[in-house]
Amino acid sequence: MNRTRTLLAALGTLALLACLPLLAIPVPGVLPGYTYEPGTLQLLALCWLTAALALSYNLLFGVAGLMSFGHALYFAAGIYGLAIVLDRTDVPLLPAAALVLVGGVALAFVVGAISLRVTGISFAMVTLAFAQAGNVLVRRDQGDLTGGEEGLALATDGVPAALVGVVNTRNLYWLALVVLLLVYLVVLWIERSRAGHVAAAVRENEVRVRIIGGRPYLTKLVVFVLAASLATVVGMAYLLLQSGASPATSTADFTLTLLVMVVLGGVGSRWGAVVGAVLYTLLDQRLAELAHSEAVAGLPAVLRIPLSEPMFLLGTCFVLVVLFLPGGLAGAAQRLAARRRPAPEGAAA
Amino acid sequence: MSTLILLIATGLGLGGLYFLVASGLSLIYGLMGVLNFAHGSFLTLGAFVGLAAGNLVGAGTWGGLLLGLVVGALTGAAAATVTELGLIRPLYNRHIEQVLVTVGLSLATVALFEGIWGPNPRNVTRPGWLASTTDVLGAHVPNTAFLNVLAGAAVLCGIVAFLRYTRYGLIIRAGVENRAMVTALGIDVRRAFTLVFAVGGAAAGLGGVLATQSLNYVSPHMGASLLIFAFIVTVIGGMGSLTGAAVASVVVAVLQQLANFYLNNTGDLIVVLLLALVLLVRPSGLLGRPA
Amino acid sequence: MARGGEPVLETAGLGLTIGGARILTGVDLRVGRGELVGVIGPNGAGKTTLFNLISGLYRPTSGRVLLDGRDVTAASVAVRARAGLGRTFQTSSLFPRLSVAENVRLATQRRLGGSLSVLSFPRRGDAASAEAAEHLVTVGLTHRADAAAGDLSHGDKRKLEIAVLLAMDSSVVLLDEPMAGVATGDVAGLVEVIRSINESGRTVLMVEHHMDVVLGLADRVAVLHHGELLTCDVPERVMADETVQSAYLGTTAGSAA
Amino acid sequence: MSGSNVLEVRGLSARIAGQEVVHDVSFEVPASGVTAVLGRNGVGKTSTLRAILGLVERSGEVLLDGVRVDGERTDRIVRRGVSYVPEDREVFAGLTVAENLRLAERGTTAHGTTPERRGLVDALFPDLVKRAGQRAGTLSGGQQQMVSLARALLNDNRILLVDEPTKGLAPRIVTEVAETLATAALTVPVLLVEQNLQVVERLAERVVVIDAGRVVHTGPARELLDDPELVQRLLGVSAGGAGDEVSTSSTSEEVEAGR
Repeated sequence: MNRTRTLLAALGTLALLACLPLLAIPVPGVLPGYTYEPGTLQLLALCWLTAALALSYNLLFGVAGLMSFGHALYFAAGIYGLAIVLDRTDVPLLPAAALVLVGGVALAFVVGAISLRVTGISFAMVTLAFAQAGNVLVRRDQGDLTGGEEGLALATDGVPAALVGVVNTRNLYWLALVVLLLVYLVVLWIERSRAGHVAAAVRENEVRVRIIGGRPYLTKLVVFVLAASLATVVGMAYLLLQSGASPATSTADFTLTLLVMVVLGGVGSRWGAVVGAVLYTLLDQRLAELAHSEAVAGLPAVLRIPLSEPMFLLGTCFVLVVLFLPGGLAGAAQRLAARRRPAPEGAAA
Repeated sequence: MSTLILLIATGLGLGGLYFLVASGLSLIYGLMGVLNFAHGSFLTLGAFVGLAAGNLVGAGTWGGLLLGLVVGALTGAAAATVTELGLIRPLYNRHIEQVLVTVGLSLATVALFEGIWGPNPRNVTRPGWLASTTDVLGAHVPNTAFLNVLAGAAVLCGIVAFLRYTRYGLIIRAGVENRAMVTALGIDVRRAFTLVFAVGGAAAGLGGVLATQSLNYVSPHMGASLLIFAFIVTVIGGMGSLTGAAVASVVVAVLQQLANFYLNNTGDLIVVLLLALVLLVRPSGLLGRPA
Repeated sequence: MARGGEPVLETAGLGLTIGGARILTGVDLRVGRGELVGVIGPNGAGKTTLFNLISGLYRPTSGRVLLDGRDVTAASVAVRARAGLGRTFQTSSLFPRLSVAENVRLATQRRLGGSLSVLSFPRRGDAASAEAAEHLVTVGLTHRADAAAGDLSHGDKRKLEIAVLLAMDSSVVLLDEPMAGVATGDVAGLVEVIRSINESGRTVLMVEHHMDVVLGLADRVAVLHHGELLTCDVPERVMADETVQSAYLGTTAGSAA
Repeated sequence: MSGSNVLEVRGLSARIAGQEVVHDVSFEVPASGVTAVLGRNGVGKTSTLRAILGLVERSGEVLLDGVRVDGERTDRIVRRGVSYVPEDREVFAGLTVAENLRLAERGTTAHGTTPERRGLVDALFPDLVKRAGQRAGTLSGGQQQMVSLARALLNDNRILLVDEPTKGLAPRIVTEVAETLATAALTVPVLLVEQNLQVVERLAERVVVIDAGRVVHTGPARELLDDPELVQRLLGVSAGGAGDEVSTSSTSEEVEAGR
């Protein structure tokens, strides 16, 4: 009964989100304009893709307990991989995407196989180092492939016309929504699968998994590669949405912002990751606007400087969540629900 | 031949900088199990404040630099102390959360530094001797390399002496082995934590001012970029091993310089490859205790 | 060997030295198929170390471990587990945030295959779940199947460990102080469970301080002292052995009658 | 509240990793002599000691000389004169013997280190004076236990908490440790966790028996040890003749003769 209700609510929300481009709803203070306007749709689509990426990171960090600081590498691999293939070859979009996905899987396999030789903090640092190497490659622009600091514009020849240009933002919005739904379902699938259960067991007690004859290393590698491939897929959609690649997506800071989103939402919670990512993206956007507003410009330096740096506010906010809101938004919601639940029983008695 | 000497000399200088950052990371990790992501911010803050103090005496003078180094180290120490007391201590023994707050702190502080000092690098004025080179067997070695090696060696000796001959050093060495037992001997081990953070922060602040002299600029991002190499150095040397960090700093930096020159600017990539290789052969690092 | 013929578990000259300290030296132990051997010895004699060496958590610095005649000294923990070696720990070692049923099912699922599959789901009705449910019935934990393992009482955790052990269907079972922390009143029930594990044909090697339990269950008793195996014989003879008496029993509670 | 008790534990519970392992334990330690905590393996004896010191999560009351200390941090409690000799020695392996001892000195505070105490320790452990420069990790188990005991005895304590000091030691060393403890107990009350009943018999006046995290028996040591059936029921060991006049020293002589 309860499950059916949850499912219906989810489907309803999804239908509403899918219809947004056809509706004219203003959400003042949150969205820049009416929901059918390209600017708004672009921002919302960015929210969905970020949420999908955060979900893939949550699979890694929340489910398998692997704190990677290099998840951006596979996202960037998707963006740049597809950008380069479309730029340098005549391969159409879908085969190109398949090719890039294969490349992403291979990259994740090699990096994962090496970094999983260490655990805990060392694993975090090693994944960071590999991602940094990727960042260096992208920025160095060897053989004019990546465009260096300038980034790379999307070569639209191989891309269907329906996915190109501001007029088609609506289609890109739907694409982003589909990607989010797809990633959500895949993540749900993996979590519920046998391998997903073993991964959770490895997170809980690795020695015990070995004692019952399981293989923690392989389990972790499977989850690592799957999470990375999802990031690659999201990256490719991101390229289409932004119609270009920028080196900022390959930085360690980008992975750290993913970490911020997941922790904000609540580690291990799927909807927490989605809400965390959407909230983060919207905040980032709104805070940037606040930074350039006249109200802030008129303030004394002590207030103006912090308020004009969105990342400062987000970082501070994150520190406060870690210190005072264990379990993030999902944890807070759970505690709230737990506090409310006994009340009716008491009333009945 | 002279090229090789130059590369090794500049490598050693860079290694000195890496060690200044890695020593703090390694000490903090060894005693407290905390990976300190905000360590780069201590460095950047030390650099900016140190330079500002030096400029009061006179930009490009030795007196200014000396004051800058002292103030930079003190600033780093102060920032680290505040961080430990305010953010790390309340999360006692919750290592993941401790890493997360330092991540948040690093994101926030870099943004704040950008807000205060602008996002772009600024040139610095160096004392004349530091801006020039010295002839060593035909190689023109930048004088900053000597200063960095000297500072790295001095900090290494200083920390080793501190650990070996002081009571707090004794507490820290014991704490690395068994923290609970140190407490059970009636010692407030948390004071040692704060002290280790302060010492690490001082080394980073010092490294920050020195880095401005080598790079000839100061920027809000210099901490973050040095921090990544310091991480690599810490893993290669063996997490928590000070001598390991020293050896790895030199190896990594020299290799990086050589690869940059002989292998088409691939220094950064070679370093990551070295990291992969070390992990494959010896996952606990060069001088780390085998798990 | 009291039962069976060929040794199913054998250690030859097994030793471990850590930093110059000899934790275990030259242990030659042969356990026959279907036997129940109790390992006794004062605290710190090296009993748990012996278990860690046999199960592969530690690598010996000398000697060999043979399972079913096969040298497994260099084999990983998982390989030994797959070859039929199961164990419990002195203090509970479970997956605390997973449910009781899930703790057991992970072991049956590993054995029945498909553990690393992302394409198949664990379901209530599948073979692994059904078998796991049976084991929970055996140890009497069905009513707690959905509780998180970390929330169980100490006694229930011990029961769960036994259920996991059954789920692994190991032919050789190492029990590390199964009675540790179990209330005196619950000891008898646990003894019966161990007896039934042994009577179902499994070989059992058991470290236990509770002398009555050891004497009541064991076919033979191995005595460890200072990392050395003093003797391994039927209980009556071990109890009568003077060296054993003075070395272990003597310093514990006087002589056994 | 009785003034003759140095330590009182009231309704103490301890949790490890969120799991309660000691439930509502209450007992007193008189101001002199040895009180032994007995019980089978894993029943919570060590956790009880660690809970008194605040090394594990706990609730309930702990009174030292009638003053509640359960709200305080471990190092504060220790500085009030509660020294701890942990199970498995826990010496700092990488530090020298001298450094291990120096670390334990609590200075000239109320319950700190006095020159007399230092002299006493030197007299009690001549072997450690000889080995001052040696790394503690290279010592034998018995020697490490001596370091651990010496660390506790350096200070002017109100009470010693000693956890299984004879664990894994050769019989001759067990005797030595027991004698050292007996000497120490002349000047400071001791709360002793011990499996070796002969050591208990040699040292303890009173016993507290714990089973599954609860106190199941308290009383004079003699009363328990003279009752084989009670020993059997409470401790699960076949105590044929705990009351026989077998002393630790005679046992160790037997072993040595037997080899």
